[in-house]
Amino acid sequence: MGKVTAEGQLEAINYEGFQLTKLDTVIGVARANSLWPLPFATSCCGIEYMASMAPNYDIARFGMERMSFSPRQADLLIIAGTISKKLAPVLRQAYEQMAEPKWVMAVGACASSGGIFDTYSVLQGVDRIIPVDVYVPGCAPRPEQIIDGIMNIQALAKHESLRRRYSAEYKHLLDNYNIEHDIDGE
Amino acid sequence: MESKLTNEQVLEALRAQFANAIGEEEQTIDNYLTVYVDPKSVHEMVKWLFIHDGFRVRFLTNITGVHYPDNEKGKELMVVYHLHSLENNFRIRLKAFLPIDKPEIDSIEDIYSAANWIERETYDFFGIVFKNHPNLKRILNEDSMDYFPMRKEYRVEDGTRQDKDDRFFGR
Amino acid sequence: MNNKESVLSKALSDETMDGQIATLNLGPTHPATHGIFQNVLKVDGEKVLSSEQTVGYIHRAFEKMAERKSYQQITPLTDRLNYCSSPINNIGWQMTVEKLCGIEIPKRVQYLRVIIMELARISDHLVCNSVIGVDSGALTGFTWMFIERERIYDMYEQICGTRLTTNIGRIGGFERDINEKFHTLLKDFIDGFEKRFNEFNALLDRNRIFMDRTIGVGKISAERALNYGFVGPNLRAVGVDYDVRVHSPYSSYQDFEFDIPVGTEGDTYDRFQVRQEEIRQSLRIIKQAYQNLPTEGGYHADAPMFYLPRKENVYNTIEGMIYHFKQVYGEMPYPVGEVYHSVEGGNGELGYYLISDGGRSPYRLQFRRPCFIYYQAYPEMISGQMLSDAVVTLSSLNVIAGELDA
Amino acid sequence: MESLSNRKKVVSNKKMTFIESLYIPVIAAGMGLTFKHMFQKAATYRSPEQKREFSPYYRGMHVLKRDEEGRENCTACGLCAVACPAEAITMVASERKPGEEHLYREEKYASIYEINMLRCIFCGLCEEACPKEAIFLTDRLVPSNFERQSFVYGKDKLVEDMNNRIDITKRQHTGKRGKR
Amino acid sequence: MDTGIIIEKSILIVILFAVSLGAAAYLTLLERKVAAWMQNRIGPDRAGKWGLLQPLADGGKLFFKEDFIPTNADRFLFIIGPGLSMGFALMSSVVIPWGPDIYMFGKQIALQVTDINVGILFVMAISSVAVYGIMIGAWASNNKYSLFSAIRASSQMISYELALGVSIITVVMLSGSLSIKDIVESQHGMNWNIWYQPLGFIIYFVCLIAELNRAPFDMAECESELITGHHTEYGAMKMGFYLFAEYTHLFIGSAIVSILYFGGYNFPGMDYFSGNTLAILGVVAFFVKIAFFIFVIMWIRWTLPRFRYDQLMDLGWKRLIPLSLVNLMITAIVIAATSGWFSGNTTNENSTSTAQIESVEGSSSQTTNLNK
Repeated sequence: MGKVTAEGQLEAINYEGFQLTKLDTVIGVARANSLWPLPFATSCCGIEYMASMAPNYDIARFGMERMSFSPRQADLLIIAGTISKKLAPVLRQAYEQMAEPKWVMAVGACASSGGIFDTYSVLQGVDRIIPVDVYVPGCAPRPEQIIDGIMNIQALAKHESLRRRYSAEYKHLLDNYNIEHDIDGE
Repeated sequence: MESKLTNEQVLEALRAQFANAIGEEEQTIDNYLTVYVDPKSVHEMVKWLFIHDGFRVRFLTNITGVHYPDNEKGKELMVVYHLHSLENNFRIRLKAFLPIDKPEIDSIEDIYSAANWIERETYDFFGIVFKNHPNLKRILNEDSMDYFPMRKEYRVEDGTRQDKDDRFFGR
Repeated sequence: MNNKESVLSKALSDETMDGQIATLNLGPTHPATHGIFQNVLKVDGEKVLSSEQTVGYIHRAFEKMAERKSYQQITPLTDRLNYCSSPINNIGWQMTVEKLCGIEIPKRVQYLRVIIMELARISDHLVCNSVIGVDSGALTGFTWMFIERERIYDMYEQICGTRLTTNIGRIGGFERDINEKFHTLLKDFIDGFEKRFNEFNALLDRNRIFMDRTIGVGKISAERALNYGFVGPNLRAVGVDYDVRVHSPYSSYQDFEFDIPVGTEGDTYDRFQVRQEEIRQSLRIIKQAYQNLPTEGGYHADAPMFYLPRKENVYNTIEGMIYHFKQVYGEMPYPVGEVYHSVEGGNGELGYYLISDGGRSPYRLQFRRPCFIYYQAYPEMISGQMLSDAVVTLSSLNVIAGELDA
Repeated sequence: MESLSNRKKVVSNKKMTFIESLYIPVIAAGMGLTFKHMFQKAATYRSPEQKREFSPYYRGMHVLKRDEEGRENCTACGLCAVACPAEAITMVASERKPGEEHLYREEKYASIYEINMLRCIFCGLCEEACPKEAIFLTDRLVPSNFERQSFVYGKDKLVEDMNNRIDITKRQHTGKRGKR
Repeated sequence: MDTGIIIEKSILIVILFAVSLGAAAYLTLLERKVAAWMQNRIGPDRAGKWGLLQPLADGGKLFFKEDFIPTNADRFLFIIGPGLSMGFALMSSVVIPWGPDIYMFGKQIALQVTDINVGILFVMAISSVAVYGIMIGAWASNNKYSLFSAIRASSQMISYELALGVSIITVVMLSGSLSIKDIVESQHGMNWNIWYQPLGFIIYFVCLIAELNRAPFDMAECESELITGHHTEYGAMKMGFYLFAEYTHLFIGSAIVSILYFGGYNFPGMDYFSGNTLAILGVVAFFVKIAFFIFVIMWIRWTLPRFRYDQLMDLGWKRLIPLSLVNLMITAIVIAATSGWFSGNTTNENSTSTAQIESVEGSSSQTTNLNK
């Protein structure tokens, strides 16, 4: 049901015009305020992510407290913590299972770059396997920094065209990462 | 809490039981009874300590390997066992040298269930083979790894780091 | 790529149903695992028949790295072992090195360390117990207790400057003295914590739903627990009162009055209750240590070889300068030898086995990681129980991925 | 097993009283508690609008200090890079040329000084290692960003701006040193 | 049938539809806010003032999210599952009397779409088929977690339906009618069933929470074990439908419990009003009661841990059903005694009078004692 309507809408507004930009903005704002996260919390940063959910920081204010442990429902993949080479395929699978539109936030040094763990078992940054939208530095980042990252993601979501997933750049990006996509519309 | 046993007491009993298998005692900074033993009798010794009524050494603290690449041949690898008698608050450390070509030692998994993963980890890191272990395969690293990373000749880095700039120090 | 696929198929497929028996993946990313490790459960209906564990998903090669880092640089590494109570790991490591080097620590520093370590223990147990609540469906207590953790974080911040991965203290003491703000925060905490903690306790403690969920769940006998190398609260829950703080006291723990809470059967309820009581005992220790905190003694040992000199000396005296450079480069005369030191970490006996060859970094450093050792008992604990039991048992074991995989 | 320590205290009581076994009284008490909490003040800091107070020793973004006359303190000795466990600091040392005395305090200075903020773990060891009072961690936070390359902070971002000096006097590690 | 009534009912249906959907949407916000307040947080507050636009943002986002059907799923059932859930959730609102009759355009308009004479049976039937939405969707998605959830949901439904039904029977016995309108009318003023049936109310309420799949009985979507249970594989608006259905159920369920035990739109002192004032006040009173029950259910959710699957069954079969049967027996005996069955005076039967109710009141305290 959702599919038909969404696609139909897209078809209907498939010309550049006033309507499109208006709808883009509205939906962008809606998405930005309802980013349901999939917390891929592996280690220390996961605890700081919990702290940012906890009362003192409360990312629920951004409409983000509904966690989606199922990738199908998530909009934002929050990678908090070390990603080892052993875990990399799992992370990639989780990313591929997420439905468009999706964003990725790498929280903390380990996820973003490997941090101090320049070792044989640690992936030197998750951007080796999946595209990352926002990096949050720190080890572990304070909740303030995580919130800062979230606001950056919101900014991305707000200004992203509805049709990002049909754009050539996006396909090119996914191709770079060897991620399969059937986004030409089956 | 004071220990109810002294190092000498236990060492004496061990020597009486395993005359040939017990090597020299080592004085360590932490003052734990540290003896070098014959790898073949480690299993027997651990078992004897376990069932001995006076000592009751029934807690396995740790097993670990150490790699000494510069040692004489046949003694490149070392396995260290830390055992603990909770009742007597007494700790004992057993050390056994193994040759790097054929590092084999009996598993003590049948005495301590805890040894299962610790031995797997030691195998994973050093390639020390624990005979009679029910499931001796890599635990922390990927199964496809083809070397034993904790041996001294391997680097910790895998060289995939790209953002390091050695302009100044040449680390 | 090939190996990746094999892992992938192992980790994520298994979508087979064989007659009555199904396999169910608990992990690697599952809301119940709180960290990354995998349990493949064989289930008959809701009943768990057996389980197969895979760990190592965040293996970071700590021990290999430690062979490359100088002694000071290892402190940040230990932070990331059990990240719920990093100060205990930090201080435990520093005490190991002090034991190696034979450094005498003033009473005041020891007491300060006790305060910090007990705060860390409280914060560790708070996470574990509130997470048992979350996994059994009661989220509210978790959020209340995170406010308390923030108070503890604030105190860490006053000493070391950060919240979670603290890198607190130095070999020989602390990097700076406690300040006024810390005193106020600690006093507030001591005064108010118990009341707020009791509220959390009242939510779960005698609630029949919670008791039904946890009593008799994930049981293990004392004998098996010892055989599996259980330590800490999980061992005490089976009724064995082994506590490193009492058996081989470090940092003046012999000066303080406290009880060792034990359970009876080693089920999830026992583990919960033991941790709850340990939080109270920790608070008791903090009160004693804070009341009797010596005024004399400074915040570090007099060990110019191993403790960085004050900046004035670095700037103005030549030996200060030399010591400073040598220490940063790690060229101090570290004794040759080996030492095993253990502290009572959040999850029990956290041991450091250090072999030094006199060089800049340890020749071999091994961490006895309690989680890693006792987590292997998990399949035995849950076989024959319900799926929901598997989840609460897992959270009551407090398996911290960083400590598990090192 | 007998007691190992004589400090044993059994804490777990699994026997339910009649009242407890009725579910409702304890549940009602718990609900009373949650209801009470509804009227307590929220503990939330509305970050980013509302700033939380940091400790004076907070280990955030680094600064390369200048002295009172605006000269850079750093002498490119490299101790910070050695002390860094993450190997995130890179620098290139240069000789001070005549006429640059107003820019650099010592004869040597770092012509390039980069910190990779994504690698940095903010452990503060560089600050401790610095013998020249040059690098400090501050209570500013490194902002998040979209590109990985943008996290390599060079001197343009690290060196303190004289018009907008950063106060580090509260950090105990600042000592006093002689005039030069 | 004249067209007037069709128009009248159609308008009513549209209003009801809008109200239910709106309520469901804003209940999601309320739930998040209630949780936040209890947890000393603020909750959503950045989408509009106090987060009032949050449901719209969620809806908009879900609507434009990529829709996805897993390759192994049964496509038809996968699509129909959420629809069924949603449809059934909305259906029971038609028999609920939302307020006293209102006078408009010179007509007396009932604030009820239809007054079926077996209305309460209709409600029960609908609420028990509602589980099919969950079951079908969960089965179709071909995911083991979902399947577990389906099994849990359906067996939970079966176990709690019985006690639920039996406790409704006692209410029906008190009012002497299966029509919901009659049940409400029989509780005029403060003459609410709760005074006569406290135990029945507790049983009913517990079962209702179980039927609604709410904590502490949220076995079907218990997050810590089954990720999100039946909608693990659902994304976009399909999952939105499930969420909507859940909250619509919550809304309707609270309406029914206030009808059965708290007098629906009756409120104390209603005799002083009449006509449209009465109607409006009645509607307000009804909605206040609904809001109260919604709040209580949320309050329970954010306080309690959840049951385990087998304990849930135990509670259903071994505690609640016997308890509700005992309650039924006692109520039956008391009604029979007061209406003179045992004295042979059966002619007095047709008066469901205050005298009878008073004596039931007398016995209700005894009833509770017996069952403790």
